[in-house]
Amino acid sequence: MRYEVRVADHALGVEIDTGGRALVDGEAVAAQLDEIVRGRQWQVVLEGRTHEITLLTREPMRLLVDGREVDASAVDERALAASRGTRQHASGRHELRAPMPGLLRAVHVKEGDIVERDAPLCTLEAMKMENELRAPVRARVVRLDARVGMKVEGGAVLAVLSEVE
Amino acid sequence: MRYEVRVADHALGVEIDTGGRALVDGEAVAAQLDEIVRGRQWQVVLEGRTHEITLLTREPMRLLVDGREVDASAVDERALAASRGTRQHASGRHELRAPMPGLLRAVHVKEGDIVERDAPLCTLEAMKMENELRAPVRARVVRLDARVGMKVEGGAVLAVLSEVE
Amino acid sequence: MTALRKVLIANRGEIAVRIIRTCRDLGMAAVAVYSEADRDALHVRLADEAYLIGPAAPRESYLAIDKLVAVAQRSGCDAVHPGYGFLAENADFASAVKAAGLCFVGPPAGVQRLLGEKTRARRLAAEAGVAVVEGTSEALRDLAAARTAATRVGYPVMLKAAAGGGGKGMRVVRTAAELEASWRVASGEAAGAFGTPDLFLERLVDGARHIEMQLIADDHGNVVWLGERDCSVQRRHQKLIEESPGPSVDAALRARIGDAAVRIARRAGYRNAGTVEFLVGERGEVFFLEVNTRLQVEHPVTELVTGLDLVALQFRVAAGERLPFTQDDVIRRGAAIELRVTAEDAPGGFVPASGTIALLRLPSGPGVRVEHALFEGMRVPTEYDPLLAKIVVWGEDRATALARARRAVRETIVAGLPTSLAFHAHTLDDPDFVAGRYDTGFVAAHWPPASPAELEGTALTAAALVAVLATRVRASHVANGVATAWQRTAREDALR
Amino acid sequence: MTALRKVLIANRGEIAVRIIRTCRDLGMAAVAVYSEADRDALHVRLADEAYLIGPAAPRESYLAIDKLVAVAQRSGCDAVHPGYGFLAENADFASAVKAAGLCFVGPPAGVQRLLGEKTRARRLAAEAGVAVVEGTSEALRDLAAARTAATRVGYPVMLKAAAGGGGKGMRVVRTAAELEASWRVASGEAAGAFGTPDLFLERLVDGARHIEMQLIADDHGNVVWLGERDCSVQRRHQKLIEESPGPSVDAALRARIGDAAVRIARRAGYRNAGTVEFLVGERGEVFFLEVNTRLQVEHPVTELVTGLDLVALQFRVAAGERLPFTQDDVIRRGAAIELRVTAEDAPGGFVPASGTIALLRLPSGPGVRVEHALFEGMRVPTEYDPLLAKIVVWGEDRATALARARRAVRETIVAGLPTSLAFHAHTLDDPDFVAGRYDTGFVAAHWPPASPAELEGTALTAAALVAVLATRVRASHVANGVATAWQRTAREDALR
Repeated sequence: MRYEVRVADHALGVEIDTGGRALVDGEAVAAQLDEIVRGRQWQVVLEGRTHEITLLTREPMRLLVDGREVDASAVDERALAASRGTRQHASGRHELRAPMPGLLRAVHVKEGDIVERDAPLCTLEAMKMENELRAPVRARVVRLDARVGMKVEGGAVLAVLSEVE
Repeated sequence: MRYEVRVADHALGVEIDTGGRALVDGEAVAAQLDEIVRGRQWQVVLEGRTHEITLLTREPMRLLVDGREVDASAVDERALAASRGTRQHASGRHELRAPMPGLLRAVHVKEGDIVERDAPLCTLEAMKMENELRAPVRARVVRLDARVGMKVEGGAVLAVLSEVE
Repeated sequence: MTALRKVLIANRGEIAVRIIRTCRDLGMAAVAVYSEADRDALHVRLADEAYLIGPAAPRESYLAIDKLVAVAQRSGCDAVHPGYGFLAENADFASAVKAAGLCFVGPPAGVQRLLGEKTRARRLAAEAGVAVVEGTSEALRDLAAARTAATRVGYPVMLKAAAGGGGKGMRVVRTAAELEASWRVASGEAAGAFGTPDLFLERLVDGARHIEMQLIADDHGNVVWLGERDCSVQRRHQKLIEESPGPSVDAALRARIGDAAVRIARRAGYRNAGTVEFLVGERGEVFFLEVNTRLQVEHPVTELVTGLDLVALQFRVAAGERLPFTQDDVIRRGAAIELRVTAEDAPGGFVPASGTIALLRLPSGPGVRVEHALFEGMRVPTEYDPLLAKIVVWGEDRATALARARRAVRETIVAGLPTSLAFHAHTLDDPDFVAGRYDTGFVAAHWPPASPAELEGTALTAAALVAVLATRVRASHVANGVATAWQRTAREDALR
Repeated sequence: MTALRKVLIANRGEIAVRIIRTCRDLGMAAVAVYSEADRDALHVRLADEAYLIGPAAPRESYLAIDKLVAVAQRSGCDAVHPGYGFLAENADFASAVKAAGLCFVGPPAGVQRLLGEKTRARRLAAEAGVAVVEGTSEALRDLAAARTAATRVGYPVMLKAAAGGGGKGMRVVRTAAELEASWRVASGEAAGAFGTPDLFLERLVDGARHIEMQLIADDHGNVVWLGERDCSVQRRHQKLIEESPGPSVDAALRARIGDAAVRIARRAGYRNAGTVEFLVGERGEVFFLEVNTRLQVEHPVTELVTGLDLVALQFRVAAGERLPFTQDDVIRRGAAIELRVTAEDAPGGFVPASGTIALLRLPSGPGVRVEHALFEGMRVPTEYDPLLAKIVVWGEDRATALARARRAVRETIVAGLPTSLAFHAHTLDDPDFVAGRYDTGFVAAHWPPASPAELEGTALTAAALVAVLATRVRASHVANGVATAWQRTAREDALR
């Protein structure tokens, strides 16, 4: 099985053959790999160098590698093939999600509005602080689920934007 | 279900009725009981007093209660009924078990010997130290499984003693 | 060891645990309170007694004065320690505690009222001969009054909550155009945090350092300053790193600030531990900011440099004891730095985060102290302050303290939610920070970094392998939370 | 910061982690070695590089000089730190390291040889004008020679390994009848631990305190004493608690012992860190015992009192630097106490135990430092020293240090195997220990306690409830150990 892996700014191809051998960008790697905490922390010894790697968060994936935080992702080729279609289809479509649970203190837009990049869309209060959620790109608000006073879960979709040039 | 419970020097009767209520020595107790770590650590709030209780070791059971180590045991009435027979039968019978894995450096007795209380029976080497295993009571060595040079697991039976007056 | 026997701790989290520790050291019983969100909290388990005081919402639990006083009386306490935040600077709480015949471990209500009104505090400082930043000496009536005042002192200006503190209800206003929007947000925050929307404004001092002086005062007229802390590394006016001595502070400046702080404290009739905050300009001009009439989050920095236990001193002077030392007895040695580990996604711009602590490893070894209330399986509540832990290091000099701070961060693992740790790892290697060249603009200018953390050869390969494994494992179940143990037990019995 | 760039740490466990920390602080790369029993060990994960050197048995791994030197060369190290135990006092190792062109972080082989022979060390001390306990100045030829010598000095006597140290191969012999059996056991242990069965004997000094003096010496003739540690709380000649200052040591005695230690060190041409052990009798008589030519387990006690990093100083002087201070510059402040948490069943009479760390909570807060290499899921190997962790506390005075030690023990949880913690909890409340009235007979006289720990009302009820629950839960699986992740992955792929 092949995986397209991204670690920080790097893209790597990882292949695991039926013998359980791992190849990175085509090169077989002889790593001593120990799982220290099931599904959470691993130790990798490679060419004598030892690396302690902890899964900090799963979605999005963030790893702690010897004390350095890096974003990462790994998609196997089948999932990749499957997802490409939807990606195409979804190109230019953006969902605004609540980064954490909280209370919607203000909504600054309405459906149909065209908003500039970084324009504040709504204000979410969590942990005694107000957080402005902004537009990732210049876009039209095609759907708005956010209502003032609404208590939202982390990850809840607050609005759907459609990118406009 | 009733349990005969021993905590340090105290014997208590604990009963759990079908409603899930707990009675200690016949008195219903209204405790807030939270399991902090599954099967390992609990928090009990009782009459405002809060107690953090950790299962240190299972066999024999040792609990850490607010920083105090105490030996404990709990046997439900059926197990009790079952075991009583064997206890009767086994009265005066003692098994000498290895307290930890190690190497038997010396065996000081042979089968049939009568040994005094605290007499050294064999020497187990573990963690770079020699540990004399001694007779719990004055007894006859009815069976001897210990052999010099033997590597033994923790808990392995090394000898069976029969108490003699 | 003090006249006090039993203390109610009207707080939660790491500061509640911190206070419980000193209670034990002084032989006092510690009584904890907790909201429904904190049933399993560490401060509940480490206390001698604990009482549920209501739902997660602070107003119904940690801010409910009546409930707290009732618990203190019912449990037979003779003192109440408010910690920081929540009711720590609420004069009504201090009076309610006193009225109930209990000892309040902090300054008297009168002093809190006087200094809690930021505009009155500014006037008092001026009377004590301490410079204040040009601004309004009264709360602003309305937006129009704000416009006039802002035009008078000149932009950029800083809007501040008149009843405020702790960075809430504060907004920088760089142009007249921004004033109205900022006014709305700031007064909204002020109303939410302090119950009154009143604001005042000051000229913004750019390129200034936020330097504060720790004080301790007894009931016998003794006021001693213990040393400064540079708290300029802030985002959204929230401190991230504090250190002592301040890299820019020499003995002369330290004495000047200490002296100014003592003058203000004496004029206010101050008691117990407190902190006077100053702005220090590029050319060493010192301006009074405000007085924090409570224990500070960053008090361990001063404890490591002086060898003192500030919480123990709070209890002693609250019990009426004299300070066990004079100004000249205070010994300061080496350098200390505190790193605040918060439940905020630093790479994502410090967006507050929530989650469950899935894996926890805290640093230890020479010169490292950690204050926290964390445990694996703990759900971090969203209702409260995002502070997770404080990593505080000491070294014989600043370079050693910095090296130890780097080492401590390298050892620390808090998995399960985003944190501020990446910011600390980055900042401890930042040339400006290492050189001590920073002011209150530091975070804005240095974070997020231009390029993400780099991985060299084998680390990159190893990370790629783990990324593949990590996508394949299900979220590992974390045992935690309220047990239905009895119900389970009963059900199992029925089946036997 | 030193001339050294990369260090091989020829050890494991907490001391390997301790040394890695100072390597980081000094900007040196740390290379770890590990046996098959330590694949997942913390020192492997915290190091920059790690190399497998053989099976669990020390002789084939941590005692294999050739393997260690080979790894040091292959990985491009310029120095080797031996830690304590294993090869730390093995002169052949020191020479092998030097012969390989590497810097040995410790005294030169010649000094180790001289002081490693306990009888020669006794003669050297005598020449330096320091009293030694009456005994044999040479190793004993045989049992007969032992009989003669014992009769001469008079029973009770102490049998000691001539090549020994660290309490191994030591036996108290109270009567002539016991001599033969003790001779057999002691020489057996000596052969096992040091490769030679040679023994010598001394008169047993009853009611004496074990007091040692920490030294540091550079290559430029500077030798400085840093302060004493009272290590009288021992069982089987293994230390359990160490503290500084010694409760029975006044400034005059401290200076006398420090001076004696320096004289011995100068005469031996000593270099690097070392400790001179003394017996101090009830009337203050001081007898030389031996010199430990290495870092001690209990070195953090001196670090907390002096504010120094002894491991950093070891590296600096090993690199040829001058000591950065003179005798008069050394500042000692407050009191420090170390508690050794070992994998031994204290209630069961300190029987060595083994197991897996099922739950771990280490203490923190004011004045508390912990040195350890533990993590949940760790299997404690039976092949090595039973030391699990060192809880070291500091306070401005001994009473404060004691209070903090009690608090730290109260917070500590090491579940999954029996430990020595119950002993510490008991001892910290023992009136004699609290009063500082103890000698090397303390443990035998005070442990196990007459009555077990008592639980009052609600604690007893709560414990009973939990006892019932605990009997019903299965041993919770602890994720740990070598993963077969790739095989699993491959198998799953095949099924898709």
